[in-house]
Amino acid sequence: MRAQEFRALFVRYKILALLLALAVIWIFFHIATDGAFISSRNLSNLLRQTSITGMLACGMVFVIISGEIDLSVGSLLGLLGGIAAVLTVNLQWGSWPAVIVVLLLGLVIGMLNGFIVTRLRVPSFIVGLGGMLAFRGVLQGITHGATIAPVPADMVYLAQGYVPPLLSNWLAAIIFFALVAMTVMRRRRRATLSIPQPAAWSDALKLVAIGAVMVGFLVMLNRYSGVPLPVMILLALLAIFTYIATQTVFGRHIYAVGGNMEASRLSGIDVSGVKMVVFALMGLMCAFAGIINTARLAAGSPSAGTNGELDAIAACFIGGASMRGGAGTVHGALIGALVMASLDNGMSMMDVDNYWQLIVKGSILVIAVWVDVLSGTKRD
Amino acid sequence: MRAQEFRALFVRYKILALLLALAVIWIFFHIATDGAFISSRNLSNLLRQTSITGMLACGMVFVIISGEIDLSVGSLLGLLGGIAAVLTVNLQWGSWPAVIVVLLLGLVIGMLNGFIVTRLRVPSFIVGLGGMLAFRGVLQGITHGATIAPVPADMVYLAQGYVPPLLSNWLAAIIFFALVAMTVMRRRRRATLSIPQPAAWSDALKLVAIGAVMVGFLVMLNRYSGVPLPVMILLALLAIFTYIATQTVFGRHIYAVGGNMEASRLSGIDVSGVKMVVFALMGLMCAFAGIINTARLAAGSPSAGTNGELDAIAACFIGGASMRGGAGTVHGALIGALVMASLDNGMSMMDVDNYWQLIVKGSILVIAVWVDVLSGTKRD
Amino acid sequence: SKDHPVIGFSIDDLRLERWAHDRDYFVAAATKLGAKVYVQSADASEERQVAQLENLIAREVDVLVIVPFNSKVLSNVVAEAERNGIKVVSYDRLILNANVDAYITFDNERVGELQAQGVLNRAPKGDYFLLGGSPTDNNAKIIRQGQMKVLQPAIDNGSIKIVGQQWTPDWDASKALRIVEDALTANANNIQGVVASNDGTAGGAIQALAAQGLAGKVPVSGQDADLAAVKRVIDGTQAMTVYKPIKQLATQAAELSVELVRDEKPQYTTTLNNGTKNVDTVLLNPILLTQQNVGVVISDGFYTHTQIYGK
Amino acid sequence: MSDYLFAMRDIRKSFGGVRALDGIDLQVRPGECLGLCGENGAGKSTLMKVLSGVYPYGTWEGEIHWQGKSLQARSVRDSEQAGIVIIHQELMLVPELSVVENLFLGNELTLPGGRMNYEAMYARAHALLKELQLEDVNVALPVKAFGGGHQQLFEIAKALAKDARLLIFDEPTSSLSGKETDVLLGIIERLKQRGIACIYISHKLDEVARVCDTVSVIRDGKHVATKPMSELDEDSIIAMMVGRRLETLYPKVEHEIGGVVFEAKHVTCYDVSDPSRQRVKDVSFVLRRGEILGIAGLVGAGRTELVSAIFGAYPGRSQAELFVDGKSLKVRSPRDAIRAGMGLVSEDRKRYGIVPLLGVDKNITLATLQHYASAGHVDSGREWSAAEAQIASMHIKASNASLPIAFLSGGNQQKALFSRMLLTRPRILILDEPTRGVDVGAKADIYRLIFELAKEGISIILVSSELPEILGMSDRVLVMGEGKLCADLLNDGLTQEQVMAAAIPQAKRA
Ligand SMILES: Nc1ncnc2c1ncn2[C@@H]1O[C@H](COP(=O)(O)OP(=O)(O)OP(=O)(O)O)[C@@H](O)[C@H]1O
Ligand SMILES: Nc1ncnc2c1ncn2[C@@H]1O[C@H](COP(=O)(O)OP(=O)(O)OP(=O)(O)O)[C@@H](O)[C@H]1O
Ligand SMILES: O[C@@H]1[C@@H](O)[C@H](O)OC[C@H]1O
Ligand SMILES: [Mg+2]
Ligand SMILES: [Mg+2]
Repeated sequence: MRAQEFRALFVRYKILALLLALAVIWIFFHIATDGAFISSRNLSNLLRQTSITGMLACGMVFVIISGEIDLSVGSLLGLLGGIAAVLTVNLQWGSWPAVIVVLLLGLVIGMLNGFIVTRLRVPSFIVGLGGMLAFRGVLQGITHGATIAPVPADMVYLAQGYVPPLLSNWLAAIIFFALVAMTVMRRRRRATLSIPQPAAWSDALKLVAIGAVMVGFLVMLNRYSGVPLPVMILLALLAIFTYIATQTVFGRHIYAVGGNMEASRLSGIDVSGVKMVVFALMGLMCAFAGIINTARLAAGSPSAGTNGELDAIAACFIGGASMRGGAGTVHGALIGALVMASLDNGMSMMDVDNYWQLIVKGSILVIAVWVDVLSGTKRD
Repeated sequence: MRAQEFRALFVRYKILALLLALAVIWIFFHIATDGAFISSRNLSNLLRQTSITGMLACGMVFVIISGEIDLSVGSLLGLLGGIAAVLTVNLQWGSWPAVIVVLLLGLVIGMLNGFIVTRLRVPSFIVGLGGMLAFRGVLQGITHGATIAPVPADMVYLAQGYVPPLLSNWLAAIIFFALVAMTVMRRRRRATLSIPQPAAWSDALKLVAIGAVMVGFLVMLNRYSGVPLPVMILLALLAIFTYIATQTVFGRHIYAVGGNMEASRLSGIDVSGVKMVVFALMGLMCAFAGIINTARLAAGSPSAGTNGELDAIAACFIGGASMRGGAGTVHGALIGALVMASLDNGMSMMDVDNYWQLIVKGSILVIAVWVDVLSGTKRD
Repeated sequence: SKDHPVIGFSIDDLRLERWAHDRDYFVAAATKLGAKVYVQSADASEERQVAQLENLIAREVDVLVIVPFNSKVLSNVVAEAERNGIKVVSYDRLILNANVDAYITFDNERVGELQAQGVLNRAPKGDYFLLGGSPTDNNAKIIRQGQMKVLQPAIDNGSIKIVGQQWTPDWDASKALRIVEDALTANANNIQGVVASNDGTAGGAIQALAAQGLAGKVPVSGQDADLAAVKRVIDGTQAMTVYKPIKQLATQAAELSVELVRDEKPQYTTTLNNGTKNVDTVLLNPILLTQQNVGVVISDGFYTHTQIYGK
Repeated sequence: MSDYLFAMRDIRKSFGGVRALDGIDLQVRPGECLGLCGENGAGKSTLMKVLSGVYPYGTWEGEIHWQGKSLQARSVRDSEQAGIVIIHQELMLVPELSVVENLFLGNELTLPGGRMNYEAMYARAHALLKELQLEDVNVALPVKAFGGGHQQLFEIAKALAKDARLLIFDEPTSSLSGKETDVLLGIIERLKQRGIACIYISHKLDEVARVCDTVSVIRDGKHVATKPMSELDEDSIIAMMVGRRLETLYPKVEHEIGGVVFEAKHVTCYDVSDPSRQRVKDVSFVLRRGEILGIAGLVGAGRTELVSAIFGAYPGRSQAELFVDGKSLKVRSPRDAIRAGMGLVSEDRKRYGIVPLLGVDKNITLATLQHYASAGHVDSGREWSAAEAQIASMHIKASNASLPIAFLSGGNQQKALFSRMLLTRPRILILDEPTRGVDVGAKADIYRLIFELAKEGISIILVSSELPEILGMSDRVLVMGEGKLCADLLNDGLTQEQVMAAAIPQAKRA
């Protein structure tokens, strides 16, 4: 009976199994590195290393839920980051105008991808592959194959800066109380509409858990230098994308389109429109990631972002998105990104031979997802 | 009326549009290289350059038709090629024993992949990604990061050798008459059973076309040095895989499984078994490709095959395979591989800058598929 | 600690043969000096390299020895190392725009000169193809400069002509093979010399020539004295390679690193400007390796006789 | 006891805590045809999936005796080997494969070396289809080129191709018209004579009454009764199913018919894979306010194509001139149609209806989500209330409203899709086989609803293969045959014979 309840818990909160796998990975690395892994400093590193893949994963999970794929994101990230470098270094633009132009450009290029997929009906795999080549080519063309450096300090700050501890503490407090207030209000509304809802203790437990994670997160990071700025941006994106996915009409339409495109069309959903916006958002996320990447390297490099698409896609699948579309979550994708980054970080901290790193990373990836699949226990 | 018949032709023979796109690409390069592109010598080169991706594509198209994907093939090619080099160079094995062991190993590793996908139910994308890392790691481990050379001459011959013109002429003649005989026999059998069949002239036309292509092919290649051995192997694989796909129960089950897995299972098809064999064949093709690759470089290199999976997958999609499984052809995939190789070859013949090559290749890829989509006339 | 320094050795890409030698010699030498070495390989990705360097800093190493994949993208992480009191040594490839403490390398311009000269000696007249290295590698550019220094006069007096030049992404041998195949076709085999920038790419080029029965007839250059290349030089299919006594480089680099940690004054030969400062530099001399003097790699203990000749 | 072909004892099965089967006994003799009746969600399909190995041994409790021996099928193959063959309620065909390949899927006739013996299969396929009176089907075409009715017949042929001792039909006639149904029932009679046992599940109780020797009724996963057909009639079966008597199925409500609101002129559809063939040939008709317009025809008559072209959902090339309130209307996509006040419930609920992974509630609100949203933000309370109201009023049986709709029984899915379109409050509602797989009780509910809508002035196009439904509901009947409009008849005292006579093409009648 207990075992069954346990299992039911996993089936209900699919993310639990993944979190468990993550925990095991962390503990393993922690022991293997004599306690260096779960240190303030390394967690700060780890999260910073997650942030770029994380941003891509935010966009990618929508693309995958809608039943498509985008292989061009690594190159597009490189291209947009390169443009940011060219604008600030070669053309001496200020950082802010450059950032804004690059974000807009990301949006436009994403729309172009979407246009080719939806209106010209070229399969997204091919569009992505073409983009992967073409964007890389444009990048090499505008940089003449050279790395463009150094980018201005205020841009570098976007990747290397920290949020002052006081500010992030306040922010966290506000968010937490907002969450509490929202939960209470939701419960009230549901009660008046007599909509069935989870037991009060379960909601309370959830809030306590969230609170604990937030406190732990802040204590850990503030003990080092504070929350890294790109991590903060990623968290904001997580909030926004989760909101879109779960609370908006557009978000629901993404799931519907990926779950059954024909049925969605017959229900009057503008299928092409939805996909177009999804690709546009993906382009925007490439712009974010590209800017942060350039800031992190303090340079625009012609090979920046290579293979970035693989990490992003893997993150989504690890996080439970379905290859056939229609299923997936933003937080799942981000935890997936964290798993990937943890493997890289932990293995490199352990100082094993490179070839062992590859073998172990490959195997753990498969095993982690396997654990996740097992817990789903789709056995009937 | 004429236009409509034309269109119907395209819809019926989907491959025509692709062939048309290929022809345009060839003519373009032919002009751009002042007639060097469509020369005996360059066609021989081009086909040789196609052969490795082509072998992978043969295996990959089955994987994709069955509704899965395999990202590990580039690394697996590298690993198996590396093992062939280690066996012959470091351990002084003869070429034949080495080849046989490597082929078997390919089969076994493919089955392992299949096992993880079907029995442990880990999504194939993740299994492929894990394998991509792990196989590369093993390769680096066994080569200690060094290039293993020189491999024995009889192995190099596998990639660099030519089939004597006389032999290939005879082979072609035999095959052609076999085709004619088969067509006639099929028509007879169908006639007695009064099964509807295409008009006699259309079958005859088809045979004439095939014959013309064969003659052209042989004249062209024999004028240079003969049919390159890897190209001959690829053609044999094309025949075998096409036969499997179209004539055998197993082949039809691949389509069924990819087209509607649930229906297949409920029809009593051993879905896992089918996928297992498909992955095993993929492993075998990696072994073929790996051996040829090692033979071609006369060395086993730790970075061999990097990104090979992308080319193979792209070839399948260009050749009309569907991202959702259930559709695709072997010859389509090979023509897809030829398109990719033509782009690479033509542009490097033109000696244009690398970045232009990337841009043009990316764009043409998308345009070629777009032309193909257009001709499909799904104009809702 | 100063007695037992911890060294972080960050390598661009262990899939390239020479770096395995560098690693082995370096670790051996450093261990002898009482140091501990953490080795990382970035597999030709700048993002990975930055992350790995951050991790090494988190592991509190005393000195970082870096073979950059991309010379220009490490300024942030080098600055972070500096903030943490960690010394930074640039190994083989110079890190640009960053406050590095020392640089040790073979003279790369010289490498290029040797390559061009090696080919020119065998084919003083004719059409040349330049097979460059990875476009993201600063060395590849310097090597090309060295090559051109030798080739330019010959071009100017009309004895040779450049009929094509390409860079080879990631120094990848199979890409090199295709590039040269197509170049041969485009020029109807009318190529008298291939100036390749390292042994991996040379291997690809020679396979393309072999298919045309031209291996050994058209001189090809290289560098690194990879085992396969040494065998080819003996066979005569590769005109020359540049032997860079890696043991010397690695051993001196290890000593240099330990000295930096112990605040001793290392012996530098020169300084090179990297855009931020004049970096104290140790320049070592590369050796031209041809059929005549291949014995050097054995007498140096770089390879054993069995490795090269079998038996 | 031992003269039973099989006996199921005390079968129980639950899905994540929800009991679908709660101790069911069932047995059949060779040559017997057992009717299995029950409301939507009663557990009929689940029980049959247990019997046929879809749910392998061990995922349910109880036992099955097959010819006296215990049967522990771990897969469909095991049970097929024993001689159990099932036609599933949902179509289980592979759309890309040809008809002949589908007919022999998993059961191919082979030559040595695992080769497909196409010739033998063609010949056998023709024989099978002939038995179903489908002579003119090109079996080399992919299945996706055919409409729902044909596909259902292919499913039947596929089952007949197997060597069965027990054939299970789960709603085999839900998209067949009377003529095809007659053919099928005839076949079942012949099977019985050969000693083959059948289980027949249908909500069309007249069919049950015609072929079944015995009837078992289940309700909420429990066995209610098993009686010989001779002691039963349709009304008494209904009473056992729903626990009460049903007054009248077609509770005709007087409604006023106004002026023309919609007009379609020259609708022509071309085949998707063969653009030179017309599937709908120049059809024109009008629809009046508050009118229920029935469209009748044989399977493959082109009714589905006609209505999907009007709705902008036809996958191939099509032409049509449409007018709403006399104004010309361009419909390029279903979105345009919905904007213009149309709604369509498709006949193919799997392909064009459900979004399988979304919850029942979210499926119901899919077409109207923006009604519960302001500035793009969904008010989940309002959405939930709307969905819940539909679930209650349509009696949709789901263990909870957010259960993925794929887990609902077929009939309940159909009701949910009906709800989805009702919520759009259309002026013109197109219903393509709206009561496919819906139980009699719910059918009556739906009919009542249709009349109410008509009374409110909503115009309804009702495509149905059930002539009684057409005649019981419609004010006017269009009859289609081979893509052409054959007749436009006013329904006052129209008879089945009159409609059939119009439906059979001239050439064939002669
Ligand atoms: N996989 C599943 N997960 C959860 N519940 C399920 C699943 N399959 C069936 N059910 C539930 O089991 C019950 C019985 O369903 P079943 O399909 O057997 O009904 P049925 O009698 O065939 O109904 P219908 O006449 O509508 O076809 C339903 O309430 C359904 O929701
Ligand atoms: N032998 C055949 N080969 C190919 N297509 C056929 C053949 N016979 C009929 N068809 C076409 O198949 C289509 C079937 O469509 P569909 O079955 O959806 O029509 P329908 O009138 O809606 O009937 P239902 O929906 O009840 O099956 C028809 O348009 C018909 O022209
Ligand atoms: O030795 C060479 C090194 O100097 C260069 O940077 O990378 C390629 C190597 O072959
Ligand atoms: Mg059912
Ligand atoms: Mg229909």
